[in-house]
Amino acid sequence: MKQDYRLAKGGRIDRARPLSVTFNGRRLFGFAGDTLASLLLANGQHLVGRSFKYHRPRGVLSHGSDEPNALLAVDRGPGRIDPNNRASMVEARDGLVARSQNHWPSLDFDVGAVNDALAPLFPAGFYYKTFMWPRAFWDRLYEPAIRAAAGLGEAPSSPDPDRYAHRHAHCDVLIVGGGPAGLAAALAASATDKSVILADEGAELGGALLHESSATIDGAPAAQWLAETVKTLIGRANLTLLPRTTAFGYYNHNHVALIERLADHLAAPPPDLARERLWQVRAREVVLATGAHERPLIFADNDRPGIMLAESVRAFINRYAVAPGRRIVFATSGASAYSAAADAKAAGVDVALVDIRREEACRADAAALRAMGCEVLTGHTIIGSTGRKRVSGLIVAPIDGQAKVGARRTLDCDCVGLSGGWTPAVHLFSQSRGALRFEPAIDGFVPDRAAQAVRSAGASGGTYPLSACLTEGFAAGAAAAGAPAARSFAASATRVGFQPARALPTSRDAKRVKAFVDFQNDVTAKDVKLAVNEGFESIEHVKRYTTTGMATDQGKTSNMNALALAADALGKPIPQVGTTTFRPPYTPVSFAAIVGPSRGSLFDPVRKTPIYDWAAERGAKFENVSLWRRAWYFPKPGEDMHAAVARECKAARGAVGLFDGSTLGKIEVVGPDAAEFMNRMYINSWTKLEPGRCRYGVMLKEDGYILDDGVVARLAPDRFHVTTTTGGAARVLNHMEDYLQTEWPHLDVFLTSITEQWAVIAVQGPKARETIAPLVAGVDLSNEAFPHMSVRACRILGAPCRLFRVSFTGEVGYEINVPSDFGRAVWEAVYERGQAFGITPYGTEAMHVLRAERGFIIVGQETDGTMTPDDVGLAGMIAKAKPDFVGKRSLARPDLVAPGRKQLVGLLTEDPNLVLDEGAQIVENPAMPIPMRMIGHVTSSYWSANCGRSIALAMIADGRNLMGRTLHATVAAGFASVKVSAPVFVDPKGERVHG
Amino acid sequence: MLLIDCPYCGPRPEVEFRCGGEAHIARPAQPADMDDKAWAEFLFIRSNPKGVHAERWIHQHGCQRWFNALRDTYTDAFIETYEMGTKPSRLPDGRTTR
Amino acid sequence: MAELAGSASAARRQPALAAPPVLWAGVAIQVLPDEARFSLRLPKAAAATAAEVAGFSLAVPVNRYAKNDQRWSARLGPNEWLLGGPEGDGGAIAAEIEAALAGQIHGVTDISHRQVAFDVAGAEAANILNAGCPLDLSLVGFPGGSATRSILGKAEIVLMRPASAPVFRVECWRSFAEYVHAFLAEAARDCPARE
Amino acid sequence: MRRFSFAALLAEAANAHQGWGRQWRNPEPKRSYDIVVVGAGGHGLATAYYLASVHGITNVAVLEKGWLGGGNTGRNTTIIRSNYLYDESAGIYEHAVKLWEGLSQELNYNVMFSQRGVMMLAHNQHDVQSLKRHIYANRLNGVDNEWLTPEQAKDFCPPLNISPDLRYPVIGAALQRRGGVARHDAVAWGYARAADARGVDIIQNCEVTGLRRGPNGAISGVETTRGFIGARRVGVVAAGHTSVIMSMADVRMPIESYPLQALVSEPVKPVFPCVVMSNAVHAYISQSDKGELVIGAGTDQYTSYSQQGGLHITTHTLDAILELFPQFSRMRMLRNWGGIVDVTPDRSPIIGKTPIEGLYVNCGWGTGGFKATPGSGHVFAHTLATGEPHKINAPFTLDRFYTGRLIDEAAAAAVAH
Ligand SMILES: Cc1cc2nc3c(=O)[nH]c(=O)nc-3n(C[C@H](O)[C@H](O)[C@H](O)COP(=O)(O)OP(=O)(O)OC[C@H]3O[C@@H](n4cnc5c(N)ncnc54)[C@H](O)[C@@H]3O)c2cc1C
Ligand SMILES: NC(=O)c1ccc[n+]([C@@H]2O[C@H](COP(=O)([O-])OP(=O)(O)OC[C@H]3O[C@@H](n4cnc5c(N)ncnc54)[C@H](O)[C@@H]3O)[C@@H](O)[C@H]2O)c1
Ligand SMILES: Cc1cc2nc3c(=O)[nH]c(=O)nc-3n(C[C@H](O)[C@H](O)[C@H](O)COP(=O)(O)O)c2cc1C
Ligand SMILES: [Zn+2]
Repeated sequence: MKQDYRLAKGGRIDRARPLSVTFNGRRLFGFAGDTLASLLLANGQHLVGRSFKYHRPRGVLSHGSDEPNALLAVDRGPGRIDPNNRASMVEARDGLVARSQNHWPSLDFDVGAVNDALAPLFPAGFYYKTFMWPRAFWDRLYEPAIRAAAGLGEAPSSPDPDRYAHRHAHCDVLIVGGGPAGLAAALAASATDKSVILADEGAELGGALLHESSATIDGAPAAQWLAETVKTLIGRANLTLLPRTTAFGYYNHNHVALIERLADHLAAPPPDLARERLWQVRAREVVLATGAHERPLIFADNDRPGIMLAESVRAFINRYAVAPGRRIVFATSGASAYSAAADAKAAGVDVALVDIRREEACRADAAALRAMGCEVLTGHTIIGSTGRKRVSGLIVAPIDGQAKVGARRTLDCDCVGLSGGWTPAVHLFSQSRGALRFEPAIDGFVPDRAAQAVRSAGASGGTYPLSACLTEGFAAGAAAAGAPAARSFAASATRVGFQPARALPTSRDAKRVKAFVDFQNDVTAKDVKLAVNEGFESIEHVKRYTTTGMATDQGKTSNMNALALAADALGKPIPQVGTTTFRPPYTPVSFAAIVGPSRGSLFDPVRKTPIYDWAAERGAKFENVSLWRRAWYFPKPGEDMHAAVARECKAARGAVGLFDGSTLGKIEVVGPDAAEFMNRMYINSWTKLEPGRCRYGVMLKEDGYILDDGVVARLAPDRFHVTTTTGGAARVLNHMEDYLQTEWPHLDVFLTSITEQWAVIAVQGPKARETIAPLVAGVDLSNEAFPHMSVRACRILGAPCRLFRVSFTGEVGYEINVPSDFGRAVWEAVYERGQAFGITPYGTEAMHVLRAERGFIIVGQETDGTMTPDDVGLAGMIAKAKPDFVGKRSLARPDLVAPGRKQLVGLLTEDPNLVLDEGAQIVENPAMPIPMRMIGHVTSSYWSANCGRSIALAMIADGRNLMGRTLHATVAAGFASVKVSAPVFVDPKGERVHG
Repeated sequence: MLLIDCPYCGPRPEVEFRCGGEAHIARPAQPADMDDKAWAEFLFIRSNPKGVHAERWIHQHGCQRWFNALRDTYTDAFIETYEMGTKPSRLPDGRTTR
Repeated sequence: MAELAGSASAARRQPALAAPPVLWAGVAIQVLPDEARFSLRLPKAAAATAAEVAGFSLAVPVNRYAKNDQRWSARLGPNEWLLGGPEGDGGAIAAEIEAALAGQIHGVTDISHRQVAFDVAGAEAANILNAGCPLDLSLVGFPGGSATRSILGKAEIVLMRPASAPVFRVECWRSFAEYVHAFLAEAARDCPARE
Repeated sequence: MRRFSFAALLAEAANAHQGWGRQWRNPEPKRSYDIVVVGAGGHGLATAYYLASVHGITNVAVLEKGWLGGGNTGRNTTIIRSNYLYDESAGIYEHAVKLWEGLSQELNYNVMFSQRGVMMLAHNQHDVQSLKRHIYANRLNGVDNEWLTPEQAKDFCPPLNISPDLRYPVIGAALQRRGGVARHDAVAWGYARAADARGVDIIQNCEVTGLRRGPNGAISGVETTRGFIGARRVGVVAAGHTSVIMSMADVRMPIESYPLQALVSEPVKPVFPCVVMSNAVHAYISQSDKGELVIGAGTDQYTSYSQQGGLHITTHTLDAILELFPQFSRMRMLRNWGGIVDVTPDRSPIIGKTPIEGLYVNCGWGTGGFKATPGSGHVFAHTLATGEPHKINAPFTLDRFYTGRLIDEAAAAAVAH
């Protein structure tokens, strides 16, 4: 239970709730309220990982989400392992298992560390300059080696048992950040009647106040103010508080994405609790109060475990009651580190401070700290550090006015707190496409012109004094809520101000030392310089060449340093160099949270017809057709697909087959101008179609190519029942609505999808009439009274049906359209009736074969979006007299009338047992050299039991002139000879359909 | 995700809408009279401006009405939405609607 | 045999989805019984002045819902209404509408079997719906008497809130019912008090 | 040009890397050039390189409004393949793949072309038909592409989920083994360095704001933010901005510019050996040399020059990825960005003359032109140098939209990355 570095008192941890975690197999102890980072530090574990490229030992740098180094795999049980968790953001809980990454064989002894020694060979972009010879080595040797070296943790390998939730929300004011500025904004905004959401990525609200032990607000200690404020806010019904929630993306029109972490911090999350919840908030106004990130200082070996940010040292001490060292040296170029140093000293730690600035710039702060008994060196630079797996000393030296470096001295220490100034967290503001402005006074970019309804407050806007953060936050919250109000907060003074520090002056050869800028991607100051020397002048080039800012922290602590270094190297002012682009997400977000419920069975709706269950009960095999799941074939015991389909096909021609056509798209077209509208939409003419009759219609896109087809019934002068292909249902309705509303709004026509109103039961075959006759009331089914291509209203089993005499098989056929809820009952009744005739249910495969035997096309199979009616042999359907219809003009375009277009033909293989692949290509001469001239391709190909041989349809250049010719189709190996035939294989005269 | 002000339903999220491309390209009254070039332009040629763009939207999962919008294609900000068959209150920069 | 064919009682409606209610502390999701439903369309000009037809109020603004006795209407667009009434009244409703609008241009289409309806009720109802519906479902954004087409996850729905009570009616096409129901049931798992 | 090699690297290591010169100059624009290329993306830079290296024309400037390679070249998912359906497409993409195969050596710049194989999944009968149609056509065009069973697909890509219980089970796949990925930035930089070394001026931060024409109507140069630059021939290779530039000469284009998004995950150790694409569920994925999963999304539905799109597009992409690779559910998205893609009605590029004498265009690569970079630059250089198309780009005229002779890869396959 020993925690060597735990302070005896203080902090926000709950000492009454001890817990233990496992790190690399070792059990470590801590308390509720710890993060993995604070717990590791409490146990003296500074070394927590190896760096990306050089495998250098690395420790915790930060206490927040900007952590670049301390990335751990967290194992939450089977299926619940994930890599690259920032230790500072993982809340400790009992039983948590964590492992360090990117080392072999162990964290302490890592073979990869030879890279550190070989580092001179691996400057930025080295891989572009080598590994090119011999060529073959790239695939076999170099690339695999590069890949094996890259990457951080291990990707999860088993399915994730957790659930992830989604929530859309709207509010008047969204506040991001719950530090003093955000809390003050919330106080103001929630005092109105507006709806307010406040999100903070931390486990507790408070931001910097959570580790602010000395400040006062309105006379009370900051912690007390915080507690009272949070209490007030919890009481506000119009305010939703979301801790553990990161705003990660700011999209168009104030659409902000938040990720709420619900379960990972719980030792035993309830089974229904989602692990994470994605919030998509549409906010009228947004207040960004996201704080600022501290910058490390850049000097040789500034990356040793134990070297961290000064404010983080302060947070570990004040918030977590962990002293990250027994002797801490602060190295700073600004004022805020003095507060950290003072707090450390007050906590009983041995403290020294080195300030880059000259004594005059920091006299008061230095004096105060000295008064506490600390050594303070001003006007010093940092030359380097000592130690390897943990810092053991900081090498410092005085600098004079001419930046001349004096004699070195090593300050012993086991922890270093760095402060190179602050960078406002403008990520979300910039994502919202707001413009930034460089503010020399704080050496940082701050929000300038907003592009959306957004405002920034507090440190994220470049305001650092606490009282100003509060006042500004309040004003922003009030203004965002449309109730401008001011309130000033009297807070104790904050130590602010810093001198911009770049690579620190050194007496060593700067070209040879490793002074890290981007810790995670191992980018050093000299890499940035090298990039500039090589002509990579744009900061975007520098980023991509060196990879600075491209790691999982996206350069939160490093981008400002990198760009300042680049600016120096270029000799340009910072504003001219500019920033790289801020992109979502602010911090990495799990794929699953973004996907939310749309996984597994909810990935896509599975549409089923009213007959589906019947088919499933009979062991049907199904296939996916758009969102539908359709019965594919109905195997009997022992039958394979081939046998089942052959049997189904024979039954449909020999007796009677039963087919579920419910997925066909159906549209009711109603209104006095319905026929005129149909005339314009289809290539056919509809004027003369009598009510009670049907016609096969073809519809084009405006470019002249076939869009869809289907049988259309005229129910009444002003009412059509249009059918479409299964996949085309929505497309056709959309196409019709578009023309109706935008081109011909004066036509009085109304379109309604009735696809799902009607189940469609196709009864096909010579015995079809006898099968349904007993069931149909109100219709004379005789050929004379009800010929092919007719429609009648009738009742079946009492249900009002629309009975079509149509056929997609070439046999006598009926399609019963029955209101869906009666579908199964009618289907069963038909099936029952048909038993006497050997009725056979058939699936989509037999349907395809049967129609191919008759040469009926399927849109999407014979056609691919480049076929005209003439190409597929349907030119005759074009109503010659119509002056116009959609697509007509395009049919006259030069290339659509040019000779040599592909035309629909039949193909018969020389070997009748050979079934070609659909998609096989056709050539005239298989002996041609490659590239060969292809003259067409097979669109449909089946074994036809009715023909006793294989049959195929194909689109072949000038095909109608090639009847009888022998051509060659590709098969798995080589070619097969085929003979061109008419695209009809059964009943060439089309007589059977008339019964 | 855009927020689109349907003239009939008010501001709604983009996922309820379908975009129909450039607006005010009326289908010629007599296509047959057009030469190949003019017809091809009608079919394929688009302004595609960087800046204010007149475009068509349908509130597909809402009122299912088509309407027009002016949107700045650089900022993605909507300037105006207006009913089919009407003209915007101001025209896109320097361009006349056809 | 003709009697069998014509007899009104020979087949009973078999609903698209038979699912037991989903019950959580904050929400109850139930499949609603069958009803008769029609899509009514009027030309733009007539739509603007339409008052009442066959007991259905048409004189409501777009995206509003009205109920008279057993018959309800939801105005989904400037010239489109979704009409609903008791299951047995389908024939009567159609006839009454045709009678009332005789001589006027209109379109009525029976979609009784196209739709499936759910009731989503309870304090958490709006939150559950917001798992997949991107609209503002607060009383301000979607007050009592609201009705609109929208989406839920990957399905299109019609969403109605007859009154200010947190009781929503969700309609979808029948083949999406299984998905919509499963989606809502999954979302409802967010209900138990957290922590 | 300082030659890059392991030996040079060793020498420089000893020299603290002080001796590497600039990879390209930063010249002031001259008053005029023989040829001005507008747009320093991969295609524009490759064009300049081949003008110099193949045609010996070195009095060439490439004008770039931002930083070279900062357009779609710098933001694409780097999938390279040539298994397109139509002869014309197979011709140009295969020409490119052949050039890719020797590109690192030719440019003396390691563009990390990795022929890890591109596998396209079939999820329904229609996919099977379509992929087989491609495979057969490719075979006869001399392009490698083969059919795999689900088990073979899984062998090739072990993370693939081939369970029959998926919403859209994998029922087969087409594999182009010679397909793969390359390091996108290196392609731009390699061409820039090689073109620069041959005398081409690459002028960044120089936006073309106007196209000037002489009294005879022919092009005489370009107005830019850095002044007028004369040229006898101007080649516009500006991807998403093509319409904007062409409209400066009143040439209206059959192009719309859409946002196209992509994303990367946090880097992880190698888990994904190849490229997988699925048109039916709309996903494509590979793993980069640095370890991130690189995932491409679809376009937003509206035109935009904002280089960003909506979150719902990303959502849709990731749900498809998790459907195929559920084990990646806890992987995290690290960065999500967008580009501006220039889409033609038939999804095939336009490479050649325009109605204006001296003005040439190379555009319309839409969502899939990275793979074509070397081939496109090579044939466009020919066109610019000779005034006539190379036989490979001859079919890709602007004129085809007037005659109807489209090369409709869009109809042939839903997606063309
Ligand atoms: C997210 C995404 C994923 C993609 N994935 C793939 C893929 O996997 N495989 C594939 O093959 N393709 C892919 N593509 C497509 C591919 O990126 C492009 O087709 C290709 O990079 C285009 O190259 P380019 O050189 O023509 O254009 P760009 O690289 O865009 O270059 C055009 C240049 O012109 C410049 N410019 C524009 N206007 C002006 C002006 N007025 N003056 C001066 N300069 C100007 C631009 O700044 C730009 O640098 C993808 C695209 C995106 C956006
Ligand atoms: N002395 C100095 O130089 C100096 C410099 C900077 C800040 N400060 C101090 O820091 C405090 C600044 O107050 P503040 O309120 O502006 O910032 P803060 O740092 O106190 O609070 C910011 C909050 O925003 C949260 N946050 C950041 N990004 C987020 C995101 N994307 N989503 C959700 N939450 C996010 C953080 O968790 C944090 O709680 C003051 O006390 C100020 O004095 C001092
Ligand atoms: C193949 C590829 C891999 C990338 N890998 C990373 C990465 O590892 N880290 C990162 O931050 N960005 C990565 N990016 C994205 C770039 O940072 C950047 O977002 C992209 O080039 C678009 O530029 P922009 O965001 O500056 O507009 C990658 C981009 C591509 C095309
Ligand atoms: Zn609407």
